[in-house]
Amino acid sequence: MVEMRNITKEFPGILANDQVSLVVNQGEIHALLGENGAGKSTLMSVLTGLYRPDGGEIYIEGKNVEFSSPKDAVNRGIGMVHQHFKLVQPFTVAENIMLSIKGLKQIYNLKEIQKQIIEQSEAFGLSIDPKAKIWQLSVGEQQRVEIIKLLLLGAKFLILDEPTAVLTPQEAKALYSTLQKMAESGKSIVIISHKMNEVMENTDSITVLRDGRSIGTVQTKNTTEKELAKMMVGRDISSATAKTLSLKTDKLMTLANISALGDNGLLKLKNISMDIYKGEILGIAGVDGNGQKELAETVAGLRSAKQGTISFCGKDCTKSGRKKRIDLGISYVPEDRMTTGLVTDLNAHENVALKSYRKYPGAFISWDKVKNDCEQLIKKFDVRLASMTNPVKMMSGGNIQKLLLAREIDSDPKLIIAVYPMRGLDIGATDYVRRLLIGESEKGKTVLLISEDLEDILSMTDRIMVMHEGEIMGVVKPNETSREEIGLMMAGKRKVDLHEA
Amino acid sequence: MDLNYLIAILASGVVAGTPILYASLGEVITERAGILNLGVEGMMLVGAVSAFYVGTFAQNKWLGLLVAIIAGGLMALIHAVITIVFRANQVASGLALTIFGTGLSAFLGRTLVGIPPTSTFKAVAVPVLSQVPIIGKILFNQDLLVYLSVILVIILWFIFYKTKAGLLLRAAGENPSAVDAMGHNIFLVRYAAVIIGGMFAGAGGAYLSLAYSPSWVENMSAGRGWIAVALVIFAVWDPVRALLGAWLFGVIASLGLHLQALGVMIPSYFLQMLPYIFTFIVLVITTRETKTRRSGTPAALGIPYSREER
Amino acid sequence: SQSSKPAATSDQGSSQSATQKIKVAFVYVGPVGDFGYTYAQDQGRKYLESHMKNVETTYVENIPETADCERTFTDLAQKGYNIIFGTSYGYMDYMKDVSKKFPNVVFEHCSGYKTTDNLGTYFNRDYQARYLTGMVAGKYTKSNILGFLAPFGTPEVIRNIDAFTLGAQSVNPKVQVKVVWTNSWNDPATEKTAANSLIDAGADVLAMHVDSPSFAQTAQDRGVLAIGHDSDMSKFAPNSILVGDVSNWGPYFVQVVKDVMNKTWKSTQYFGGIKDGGIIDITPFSSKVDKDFQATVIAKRQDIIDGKFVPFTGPVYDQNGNLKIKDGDKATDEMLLSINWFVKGVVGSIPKS
Amino acid sequence: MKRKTMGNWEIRKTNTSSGGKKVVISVTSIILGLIFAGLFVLITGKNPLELYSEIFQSSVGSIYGLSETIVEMIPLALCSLGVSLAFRMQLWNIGAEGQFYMGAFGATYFALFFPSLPKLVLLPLMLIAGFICGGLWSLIPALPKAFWNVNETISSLLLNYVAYLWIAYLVYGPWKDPKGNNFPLTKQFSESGTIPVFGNTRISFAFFLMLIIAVVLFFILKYSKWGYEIRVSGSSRKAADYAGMSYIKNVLMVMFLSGAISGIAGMAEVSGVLHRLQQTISPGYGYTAILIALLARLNPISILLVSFLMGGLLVGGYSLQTSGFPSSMVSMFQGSILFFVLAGEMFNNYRLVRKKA
Ligand SMILES: Nc1ncnc2c1ncn2[C@@H]1O[C@H](COP(=O)(O)OP(=O)(O)OP(=O)(O)O)[C@@H](O)[C@H]1O
Ligand SMILES: Nc1ncnc2c1ncn2[C@@H]1O[C@H](COP(=O)(O)OP(=O)(O)OP(=O)(O)O)[C@@H](O)[C@H]1O
Ligand SMILES: [Mg+2]
Ligand SMILES: [Mg+2]
Repeated sequence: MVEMRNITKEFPGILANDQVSLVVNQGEIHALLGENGAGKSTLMSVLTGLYRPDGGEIYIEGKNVEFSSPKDAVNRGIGMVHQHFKLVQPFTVAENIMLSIKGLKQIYNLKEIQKQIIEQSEAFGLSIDPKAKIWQLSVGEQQRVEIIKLLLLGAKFLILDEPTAVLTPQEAKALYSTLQKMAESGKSIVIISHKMNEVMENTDSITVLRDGRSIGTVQTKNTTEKELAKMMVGRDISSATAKTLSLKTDKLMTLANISALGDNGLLKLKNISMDIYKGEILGIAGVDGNGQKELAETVAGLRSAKQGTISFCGKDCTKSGRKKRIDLGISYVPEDRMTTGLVTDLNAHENVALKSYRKYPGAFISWDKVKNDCEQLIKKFDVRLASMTNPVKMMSGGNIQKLLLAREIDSDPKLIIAVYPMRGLDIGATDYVRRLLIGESEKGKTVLLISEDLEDILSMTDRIMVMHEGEIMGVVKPNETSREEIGLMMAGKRKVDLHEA
Repeated sequence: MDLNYLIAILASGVVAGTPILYASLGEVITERAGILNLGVEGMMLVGAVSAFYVGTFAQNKWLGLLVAIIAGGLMALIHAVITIVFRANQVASGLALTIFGTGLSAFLGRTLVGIPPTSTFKAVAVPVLSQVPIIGKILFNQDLLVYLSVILVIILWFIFYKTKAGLLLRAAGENPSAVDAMGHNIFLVRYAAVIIGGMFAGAGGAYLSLAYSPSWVENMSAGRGWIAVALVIFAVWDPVRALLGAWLFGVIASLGLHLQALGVMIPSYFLQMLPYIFTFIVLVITTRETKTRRSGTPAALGIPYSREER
Repeated sequence: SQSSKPAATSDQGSSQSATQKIKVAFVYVGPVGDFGYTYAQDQGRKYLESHMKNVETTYVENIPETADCERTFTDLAQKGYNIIFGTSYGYMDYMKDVSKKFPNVVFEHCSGYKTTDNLGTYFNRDYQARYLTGMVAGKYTKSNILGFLAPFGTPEVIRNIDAFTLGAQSVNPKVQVKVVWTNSWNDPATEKTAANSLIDAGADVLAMHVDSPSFAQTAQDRGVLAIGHDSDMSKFAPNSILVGDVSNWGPYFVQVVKDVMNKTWKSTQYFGGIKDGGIIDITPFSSKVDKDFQATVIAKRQDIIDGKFVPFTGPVYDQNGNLKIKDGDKATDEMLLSINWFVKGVVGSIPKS
Repeated sequence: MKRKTMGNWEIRKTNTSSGGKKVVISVTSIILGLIFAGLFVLITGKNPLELYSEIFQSSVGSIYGLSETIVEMIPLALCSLGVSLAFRMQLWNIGAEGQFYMGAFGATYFALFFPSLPKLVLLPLMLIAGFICGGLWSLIPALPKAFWNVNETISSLLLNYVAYLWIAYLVYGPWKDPKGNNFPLTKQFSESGTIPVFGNTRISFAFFLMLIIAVVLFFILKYSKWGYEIRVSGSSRKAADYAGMSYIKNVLMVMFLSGAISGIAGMAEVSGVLHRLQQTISPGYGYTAILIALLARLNPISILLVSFLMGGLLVGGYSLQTSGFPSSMVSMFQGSILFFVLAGEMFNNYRLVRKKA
């Protein structure tokens, strides 16, 4: 139904797509796999008319088409949920969706449209409040809005770029069942994902890209995760590193009765008391938005506690700000890489300096040293980029994350706070980060791992703390608990603390 | 100060605010689409001179107004091409437009100096309404362009928040790539907004030369275009608040002059600082109030849009 | 070194004046399109051009009284202009400096007080006409409140307000003149609001010393009377304008050029009045001014021409009642050119130094 | 197949832009601008070539012209350096004009009231006063910006009018020269209150001040920790907080210094060129400076170059009038050239490529 032939697309310094071909049939769910920076998003952006290819042809239902703008693609029934959502933050859900309603009347009837949205969305099991403002929604909900937009746009051909990277397991599951329904109704779907198990379970066929080239297309039922992994990285991938469990006893950091406000001025952390032990990996589980971000920021020194005390290595540091905490050795990999963790307008070595610039004596920074450090860091952590002088926003999502992690870990911290560190990473990179964090903890570093992926939490941590509505529901050991138990705690059921018990 | 004097201050404040209101509304539209146009002063001047030219020689003020609107739009088109197609720095392009417009208007107006107008907008009392105590004298005993400006505010409010065009416009300034990705021509939206914005500035100029002070003299906008740009921020990009801001500014300016006429012994320089200081203070207060609200500057304001740019 | 080339040309210029064109330049602070002060000066330039053969003129406008004006004067001198008129007081020191560098170029500065061998000053006795138009205003006010729109507190403006007030009081002792400062020479819109403020404060005859006719249009719209200034503004407000003063610089420019051509020009401080060929005068009266009163004013004008009457003849008191000019004394030119006080009857303030 | 009007060509973003290419693009833009502006000249029946040669002759074609171009360049470059610093942090300080006036005000205070101090004492005092007054004036919009995020563009602009009226008040009132026939001018500064000049030109030693500030800024921005903080804070406030930089402190410091440099420009103008305070001391240097900063892409060294060119254009512009071109023509001319230069900027980052088949 949709065919791309020999698509080539070049960006300054990099050939993002090199003669890539792709066929997607009607009614199928087709996965696009590949390492970070392999060119998946680029290929799909060509298909939606956002990027103009330097070569190649696109056929839709056998007809050769040329897209000079997304409008052309939209008219052909192609719609895409982008890796970075294309939503208007201050608008309501309804207003955002109206942007995609075909033949929307000049003077529209908002009530009518809101009703329509509710109807349409429920048909695919995507319930949403049309009056809510986008910025008030969780990422999962925002994604729902994006999908509803495509449906109302009349898209017959849907592209989703890493839709599950930002979803909780439950949400992901719901999404796939929605996609199944759509496929059954005759729509074709291309999904980009790094999560092999999902892909294996939910798709019909798979195309793998590597370094901008297509490695081949396979039927899902005829392949294995291992084979796919090999296609993606060009070599065998060893199975995930196991973590040796150990309960540590040296306290590194203590939070006593900490309360903190969220950005909207509401209480997001309620009287949290916890200890973090030297050398452990402490996992924080919970549904997104239950205070994890605020907890991470409070520990990192970016958010001031409204009440309570914090001590680090036995010294009180409640009042010390971010700079002080950095000096204490607290590294932070924030959820929001693009605007918080990195300065996307600056280039790679300038971003590396974000952590280290203070260490140079006097008023000046030795940029030669910084460049040197950066080069080594890039080598050591296998960050792939077209050029060190390009702004980092031109890098692919996975590599951006790698750079951030590399910088934070390389500063020799005592504590690493990592919020959703594997989000958006390819299997190779995920494995890499996993190893990295486990390795750091084995070297005596402490890791505070915040993740919505229970798989990660269970396999990587020494202890798991579950949060619900700003409170700690309890702390469990990964080998003494089950997904179900954690699931219940995430939903608000308390458990007695295993240290205090 | 008696009540009648107060009413007089308010009534002439409304007139003083009206050219600024037109220009401000235009800039609200332009900036809502994500384009900053600092060329308002230049567009107003070109509007003023063309309105006077045509209005006087054709002896038809409406024709003059129409031509001013077109002229303002054409001026804005220059800015649109430079900032949308060539993605140039919008601040710089706007400044250049002001320089150019100041020159162009003086050039076009060379032969108009000392010519009395033949057709001007004069105060027309609205039947019944103008008899309402206080309000009647302030609002309903003005010229037609004052009434038109109020009607336009209402229309713009409706378009902004109740129509598809308004939706696209607001979205264009917040997240142009969202508009683009949904198959709307984002470039068209931005072009239209910039040009319509220029048309409003042109109308503001026409108000100066055909209604406020019917004549042509060089540089007759005397900085009002800049005030209009400033008031857009004060107005939080909302047409109704633009009206309040422009009138407030007009009233304070009028107050300063009226206090002088009463013989108040404050040096006139300080009285003339009033509208600027007052706008500053109100800006600070309103910003503090709206701090928690998410609505504010259009998120993409001033950023050139390009599809392939990340 | 800079002055060598133009000096040579201007030497030739003056020796072969009969055959070679004499080049005259005018430097204006505002635009010729202001329809006020600069416009009037430029009318004079046009008069000069049309009344004399062998004269080539040029003008430069919008020249700020900053570093830029010195360059403009130098530039003009270097380009071989034989006579350069500078029309704003702020040019004074710059013209003085440049005149020393170009001893063969004649400089004429309007409204200043510094001279050199080749820099003279000129100005007109604007207060004479102001006194006369003040008489008309004083006669036709019913509220006994006159409104005056003033740009800045320069001696010229203050002198005009005072003369206007004295003239008005001469026919109507109860009259008051309210002053509103616009702090701009040329902002017609603000002038309109200022005019409204004066009318709202009870003024029924308006006068001004700014550039545009905006105030007269306002007066007409509001049904009050107005007195013109700088050029004949009656076409802007035929129902309101009673009379006005009008400057006519042309004849003076012609005289300067002739003097230079005849090599009789000398640096002087010219201060011409009504008697000097209309460098300052009043416009024809509107039909609203009754014939008898017209005759009174015209008689006064004749007295001024004949030297029988001098405005600013004592006793003149200032706003606070201090005697400024003793009974029977007459204001000296020096006093008039640097006046910084309002006469009794003016309502308004001048910032004090 | 649907093709765009550009046929087989399209605009493609490139990685970096070489110095040589930049020069070619700038020169081409200026030439196109000149041709376009020439059309207006033709309308008035004059010869555009005459106009071009006039601009060239008067601005750089003689020693005098060159020196005057530099006189014009000093305040432009200083104000531009000031605003560029704030722009680096995305603080849109467009109040340089007012800061210039306030700097002149501070300097004038010492010149008027301590005229007999020795030059080596008085001049530094005036410099510091100009620096502080310009800086404080700029802090007025900076404080609400730092603490409540009040838009600094509008507040700094509004203060320009206030500063102008304040100076008007002083020169018409308290600071008027009592012996000056009541003209709105202050007393002329004493000899020790004036900056020396080069030979018989009007170029004052503030020229060195300009060079020093440009070089210092260049190094601060490029190599210092603070310069780096400014860049980071300008790109993302969140990232600045994340890295432990104090955003508020940086806003205040940057805005202060930004205004202070414009204040120095004001000091240099009254003390080096005008030798007194008067109502109008700037033909809009503070506004032109914004254009220069943007054209120079906020690079202090480029600012010097662009200020020189702009100074030449201004000098040439005044001179055009003395050759009989109306002043309106000059503004149109400057506007046109700017349009083309701005549009041409794009080609620094993009190139025209033939599409592959
Ligand atoms: N707009 C752009 N400008 C410049 N370079 C780009 C742009 N978009 C993508 N690239 C580069 O092209 C390459 C492919 O990027 P793309 O985003 O398609 O990768 P991806 O396969 O989607 O990776 P990820 O899994 O990390 O999202 C990367 O090296 C990226 O840096
Ligand atoms: N990526 C881009 N960045 C900036 N400008 C662009 C880009 N793509 C196109 N333009 C320009 O924007 C304008 C509109 O673009 P668009 O591609 O939507 O036009 P179109 O296809 O002719 O319009 P329509 O699809 O409505 O018929 C054109 O002038 C085009 O040159
Ligand atoms: Mg991608
Ligand atoms: Mg199109």
